[in-house]
Amino acid sequence: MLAAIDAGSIDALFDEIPEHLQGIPQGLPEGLSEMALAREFEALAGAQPLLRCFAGAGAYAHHIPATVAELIGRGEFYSAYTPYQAEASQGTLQVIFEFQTYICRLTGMEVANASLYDGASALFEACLMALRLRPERRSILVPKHLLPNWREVLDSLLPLQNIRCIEMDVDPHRGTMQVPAQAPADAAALIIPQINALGLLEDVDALQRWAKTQGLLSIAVVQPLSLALLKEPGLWGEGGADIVVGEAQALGIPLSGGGPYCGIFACRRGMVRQMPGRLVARTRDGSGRVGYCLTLQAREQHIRRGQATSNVCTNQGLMVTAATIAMATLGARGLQEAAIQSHEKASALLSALLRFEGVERVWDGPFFNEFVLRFPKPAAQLRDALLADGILAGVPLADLGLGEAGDLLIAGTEMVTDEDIDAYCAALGRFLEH
Amino acid sequence: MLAAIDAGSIDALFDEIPEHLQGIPQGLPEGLSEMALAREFEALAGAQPLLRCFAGAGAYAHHIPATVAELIGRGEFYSAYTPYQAEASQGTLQVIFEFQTYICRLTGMEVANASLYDGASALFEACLMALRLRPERRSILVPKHLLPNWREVLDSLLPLQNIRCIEMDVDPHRGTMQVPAQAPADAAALIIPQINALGLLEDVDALQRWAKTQGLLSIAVVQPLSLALLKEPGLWGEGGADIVVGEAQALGIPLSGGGPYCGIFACRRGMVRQMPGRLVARTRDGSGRVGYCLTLQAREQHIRRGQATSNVCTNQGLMVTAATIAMATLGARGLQEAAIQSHEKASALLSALLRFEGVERVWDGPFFNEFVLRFPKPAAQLRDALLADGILAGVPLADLGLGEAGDLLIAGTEMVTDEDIDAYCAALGRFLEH
Amino acid sequence: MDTIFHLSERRDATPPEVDIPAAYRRQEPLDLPNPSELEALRHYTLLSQKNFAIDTHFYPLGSCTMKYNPRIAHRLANLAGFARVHPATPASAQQGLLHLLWDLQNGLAQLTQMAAVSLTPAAGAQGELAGVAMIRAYHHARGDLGRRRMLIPSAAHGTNPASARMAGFTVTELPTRADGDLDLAALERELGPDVAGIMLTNPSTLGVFERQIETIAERVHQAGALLYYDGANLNAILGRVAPGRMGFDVMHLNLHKTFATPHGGGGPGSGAVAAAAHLEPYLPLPRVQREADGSWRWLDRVDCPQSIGRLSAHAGNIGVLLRAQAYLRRLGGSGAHRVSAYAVLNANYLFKELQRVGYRAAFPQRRASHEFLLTVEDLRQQTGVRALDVAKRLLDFGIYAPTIYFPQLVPECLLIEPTETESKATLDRFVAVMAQIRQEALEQPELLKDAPHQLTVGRLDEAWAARHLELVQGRC
Amino acid sequence: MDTIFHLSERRDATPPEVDIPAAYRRQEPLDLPNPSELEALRHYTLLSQKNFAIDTHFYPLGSCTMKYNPRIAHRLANLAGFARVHPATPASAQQGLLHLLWDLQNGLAQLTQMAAVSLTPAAGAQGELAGVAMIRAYHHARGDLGRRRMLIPSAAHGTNPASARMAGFTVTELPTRADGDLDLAALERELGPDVAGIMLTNPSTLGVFERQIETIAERVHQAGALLYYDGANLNAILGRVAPGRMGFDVMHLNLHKTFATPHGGGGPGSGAVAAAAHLEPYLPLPRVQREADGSWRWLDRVDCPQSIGRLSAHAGNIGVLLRAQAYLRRLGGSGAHRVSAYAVLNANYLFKELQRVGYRAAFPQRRASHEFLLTVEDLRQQTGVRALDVAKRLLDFGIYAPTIYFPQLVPECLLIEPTETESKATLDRFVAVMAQIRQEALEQPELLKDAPHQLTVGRLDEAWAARHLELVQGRC
Repeated sequence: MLAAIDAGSIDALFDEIPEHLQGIPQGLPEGLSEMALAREFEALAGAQPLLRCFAGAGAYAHHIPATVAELIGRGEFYSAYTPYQAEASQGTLQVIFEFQTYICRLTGMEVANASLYDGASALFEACLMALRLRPERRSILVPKHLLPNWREVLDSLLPLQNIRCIEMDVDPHRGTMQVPAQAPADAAALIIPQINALGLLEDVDALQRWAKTQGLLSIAVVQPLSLALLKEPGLWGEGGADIVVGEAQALGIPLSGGGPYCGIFACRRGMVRQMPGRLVARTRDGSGRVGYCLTLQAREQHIRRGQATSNVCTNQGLMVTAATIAMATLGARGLQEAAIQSHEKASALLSALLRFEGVERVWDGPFFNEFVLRFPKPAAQLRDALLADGILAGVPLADLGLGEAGDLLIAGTEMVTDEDIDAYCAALGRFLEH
Repeated sequence: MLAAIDAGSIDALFDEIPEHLQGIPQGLPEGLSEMALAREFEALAGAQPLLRCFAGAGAYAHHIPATVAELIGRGEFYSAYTPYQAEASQGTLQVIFEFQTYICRLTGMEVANASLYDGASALFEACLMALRLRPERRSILVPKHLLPNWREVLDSLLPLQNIRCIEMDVDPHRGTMQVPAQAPADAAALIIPQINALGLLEDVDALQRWAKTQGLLSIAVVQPLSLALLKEPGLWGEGGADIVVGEAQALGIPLSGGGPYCGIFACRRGMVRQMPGRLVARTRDGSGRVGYCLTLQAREQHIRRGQATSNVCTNQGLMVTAATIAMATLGARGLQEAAIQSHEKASALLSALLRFEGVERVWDGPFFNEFVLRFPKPAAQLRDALLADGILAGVPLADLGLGEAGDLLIAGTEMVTDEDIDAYCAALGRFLEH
Repeated sequence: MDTIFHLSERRDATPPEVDIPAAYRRQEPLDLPNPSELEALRHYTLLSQKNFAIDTHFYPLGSCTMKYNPRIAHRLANLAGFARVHPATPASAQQGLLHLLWDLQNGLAQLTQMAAVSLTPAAGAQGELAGVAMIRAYHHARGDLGRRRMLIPSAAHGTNPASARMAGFTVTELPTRADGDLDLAALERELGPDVAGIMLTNPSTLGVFERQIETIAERVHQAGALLYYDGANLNAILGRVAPGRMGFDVMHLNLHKTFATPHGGGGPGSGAVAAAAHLEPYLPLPRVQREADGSWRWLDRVDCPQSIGRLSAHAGNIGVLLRAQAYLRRLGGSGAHRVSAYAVLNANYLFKELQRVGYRAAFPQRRASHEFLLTVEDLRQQTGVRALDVAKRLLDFGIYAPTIYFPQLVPECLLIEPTETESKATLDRFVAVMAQIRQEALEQPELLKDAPHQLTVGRLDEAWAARHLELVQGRC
Repeated sequence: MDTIFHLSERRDATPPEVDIPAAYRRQEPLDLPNPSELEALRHYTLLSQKNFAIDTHFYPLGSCTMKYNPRIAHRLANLAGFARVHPATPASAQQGLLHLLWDLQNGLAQLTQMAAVSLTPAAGAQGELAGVAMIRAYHHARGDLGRRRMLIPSAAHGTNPASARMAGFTVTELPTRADGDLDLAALERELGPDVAGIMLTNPSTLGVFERQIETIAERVHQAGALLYYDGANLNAILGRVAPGRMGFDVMHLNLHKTFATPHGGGGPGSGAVAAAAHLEPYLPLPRVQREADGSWRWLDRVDCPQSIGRLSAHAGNIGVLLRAQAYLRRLGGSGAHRVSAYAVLNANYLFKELQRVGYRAAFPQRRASHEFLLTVEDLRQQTGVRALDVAKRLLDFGIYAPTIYFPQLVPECLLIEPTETESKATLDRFVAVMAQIRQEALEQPELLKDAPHQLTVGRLDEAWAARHLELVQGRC
């Protein structure tokens, strides 16, 4: 090959680069064989305990059908490029089209995109979109009990474009959102999380109605699995939410330390040209055969550059595939069953834990699969102690910058067994006795 | 559907079966959800320690390239039927054709089949084939130091057809086969294991020559990975072995408690019509396009019924695929490297263990990756004690019905690290001190 | 497509440096390709796409029970805690594995109503061989050495006579009556003190239930012989009719059919053998036993001195057995009952629908079991189109071919088995395609005789293959 | 092919029985299909086969670095010990994971010669946004509030200006000289106290190394501005030239390009950001730190008060990061050096060979980097065949299309990047196919204008799609 190029060596191919800039990196260890690499990773993975998981706060230990990993590991999905060349990407494109449909049917919305990085960044994009739709406004109304890590994303990125978050209070007795009589003048949208960071269900109909009367857009934040049971945002209040975002991790995506996850993004059809992210449409070829392609690419950065609706380029393609396959495998019945079981296991856990003296529920409104308990000892201490029993007991609210020291946010899913609940109770009993 | 059949119920479809024979099985537990099933299996798998493996005796802990599991798990290989319909099975057929070629090149033989159940059952089939080739003979010469579980297979199945095994002695000082001046009159073949059950290399050239002069067929028993280094049976002595069998587990197949493994079977081209098992040939379609199909099916039971060369039907298709992919991924260089490393790691382990007082080698001939050490305490006791240290120390020869109580058959592969050897030595030191 | 030997760099491995004496070593470097990992991966990925498979295509393949292989079973069998167990691991360090195998032995015994099970046979044919060897051992143990003959219906699977012969028996074929049941009179004529047993499958290979089974069992037993049950068709009666209740003494199960373990392009299979109490001592080794203290261990020769012995080096296809146990555990008893219910429903539906679109049934007056036989002898006479042509044409529609020319006693036959895991939509599409093919056969028979047309290769010349015997890739 | 909504039974889920008040609940049953597991599996298996992918096809796709994604990385990232870690797990119970992420941070810092790395950006564009936000934070922290302008070459990736705008900057485009290097005079004209920085990639998107990089860095720094390095083209210099040594202050790396994590049909990506010491305080959160006692923990706001903050709910695409670390650990330092060596060798070989068969180089006097630009403007003028047509025709030969019409300043351009993981045989076949396509363009241009012809669909009408906007499957 070097002969064909007329080059004496590979190094000669770098002759346009100043020599003093070139070198072999120091300080990196030598490469490993595949075998040695596997041993290293397996040892590190094995050193971490597999915990009974009662933590939630936006990421949940749901069952993932075995078909999901098998299918997304197929090279044709795994190693395919972004489907810009539609004819060579019909598999991925149809999967995305089906994902868009699943998300629309779950949320009751008219259009959904091909996903964004995660739920929090989808919310950030929703805020920007709201401001594109209400260009004269400069702020977003954010409930105090939005998940704090989601709020941090807004706080990092919205100020770069001079957008303010205005915090909506929480009713201290009910744990749900309180809105003022009149919305601030420059507000573009109200964020309505169903479920909120305390695990409680909000009165979304009333909140949507209030937003509507105030001339605000409603941005729903949802957990899509819960929508197998809960009212779809497209039907909230009068006319539904305008934009819906959420984290799709609960739909077939492993916890994996926090990512990759998958942000969903849906809205009304009339707003579609203001959407961020990729969109797939059905189309035809010259002979009338049905196919799929990316569409409205003129919104995107690779065409519109600085005028794009977002800088976003990559979506979470393989996670979209995972979620689509999980939803298809579970079906309507399986999704509903997972949602019901999550609620019921969480309820059973709640009852079991409330039997301990000094343990009480802080807010007692309806919930889906997550609730806050107040313990007579610091929740962080409890959480750390129960690790030794192989239990991740929950997320201390104080870690989230919410609640009191004794408050622990606890989640149940369909994965929780009676044995898990017994183990939790036994470990808790030992902890509380000391 | 029942309406289309004109049946009132599914039970009605069973109306030709006497009712008293029908029922729902009792005594079986209720079915589990996929989630509960996974939990049960994972708990049972997790309850078993992952051991540092120094056991061999026909099954070896080699590294398996990551491509193997990914590819054999693909539905198109995993869930395909036996390739009787050639046009719809070109993937599997070409893989088998390539496997046949790999086995021929490794063994130096002219034809190889699409595999048999495992090495031991391949040896049984080789004995039957030898008797088909020498129909006037009734016995097979079997070395005393053939792996005893392989020998048991011959003892179970050969007598059903009135075939005897005549045992060839072992030189007690060298640990290798001794042959008499004259072979028994009714013997059809000599089995030559390279490597023998003591891990020692046999003088295969001399043995093949002796068999040839005695009018016997030579049946070579080999471990195919070792043939990356060792002389190919097709070149043994004068004219090579006649039939070659072996266990292909070392080529990309997990230990998996003992199966599924993969028996290889190769022979001279002139004997091909006496072969058992499936064979793939290259052929053409009507337009001259190259394709592959099963061939010489008239040897097989589904055509020839009682006159078939064997009752065998199923091969080890997916394991053939695994072995082929493993050989392709490793390549000549990788196979050779794995063989060399296996020898070297075994040698390093041998040196390390010989440093212990009272530990000695029983036979000191050349070996590939396995050797026998004599310990001052019972080997079974040693083996059991080291389990607590996470070490499977080897296979006690007495378990195999060979050697003395203190003799342990120990194997090394490329997977053994210095740390593994240190761990073995440390545990052994503690054991020997007590 | 090129072979792996064509497409990759073939720089030979350098001659090895190793301290094994030269006399034992390979003299020439290993002549195998050295592709990059990507080249190898791409090659086999593309090859895989040339296969039909259950995961991609419907297989109406009679007697093969090509049902869905649940993916969870694959994942669980590959857990490191199972996949990395060396067969020489002491029982104390493989209790999880032994526990599951013991559960499977018990589950199969319950379903078959047999006393005990050995999981070791690596495939159906090895299970058959074990079973008939047990029959032989049983008679021998009683000093009844003259029983050298095995009775087998002429329509039986080819493995039956082949296995009987490998176990040292001679084979007598029994005829079938026009209604598909066994010719009882012929059976009675053959029964005698030289008969060791009879090998039957029920439903038979004709796709109908043998209605006289209890009578047959009675006569055979009266004659001092035993009944072997070929489990190939167990899917028809799983969880509903137990072979042990029908009077069988010993049987095998094809776990890669009835218990949904994958066919893998030809294997590995698994042919567990189950026996009534009087044959239990002869079951092949090893088996799993639960000890009084709740632990599990392998039974071996010392425990079972009368066993026919070991059939392969280790304990059979463990990885396959784990998948079968996963499947059975997922089903439970009522799930197993549903398997045969829906298998038979699907078969009877297809049986009716295919007759409706013009196909002839071999046994029109009988219920289909989990499968049924059609004959296209009428088409052959009218148009020259044969069963093979219909089969090859189906491939063009993305449907695998039914079993053809088996059993041989029905001319131009198609043996069709949909299994319980296919949906009505798939069955209806199959009927529509079969109707279209029938139309094509009548109107343009050449289209079928050249089929398939839509695959990567056209109809392959098997005679050419046998004549030229290109069995390996030469140097390239 | 039908959608999942067509092919499966749609019996609705029964209305739920659950003790959540009705006001919060869905009123209508969930209108989603209920396929069997086999139906779903078969549907998505068949869909997958309609994709091109690295595992099946060559991708000469400029600026996208479609290299082989080692399978071992996939297996290791899916180990239960990683895949089941909840993000709220205390550091003490996820030391293995943190250890690997810390190793990756360090490895990337070494390779880029930057002081510190944050792994949290979920993709390249988010990495860019983080980087320019850090530049903004840096200036603000110094009270230098007037720097509102970002300079970007006109040929830059579209994400550059988009990210700059999302970080609140206005964008000024800089022209490129005819030889492919930046117009230095234009740069000097634009530099001033309102300029926050410049975003460059080197080699540039024109496939050539920016030879004036050290001068540019000097001028930009003199003007008080900072240099951002877009890591999209890092594969050209990996392990050979460190961006930190060229004078860049902050950069992102596309781990799904350079570090061989899969593209997954569009993501997930990973866009780690690396910074020189003066920008380290602003890196996004969280990051991993090793404590004095050898343990690892997450750094958060308390530790890094000047950080630009959090970009997503958790710590980024951990599963992708594990794959990148597996890749880097497998390579080591000398392996990383080999990556760019062979990437550039393959590109220069193709560059020469494609010119030999008649294609025109956009910058014929320059070395190719890991990619190069061709133009078929000559073909368009002669025959009307456009770059798009050449790209679509390539698909017929089982080769993915190169990047086309980017950068926009070269008419009818093809940006070609073979990567280091393709063999010479594959490159030679690509050259042969390209030669044939050129011939076809001259002789039968219509063949190209209608291409592709061999795929499951012909050329799709994107205008129709945008006009009709069928974005979801209606009730069926």
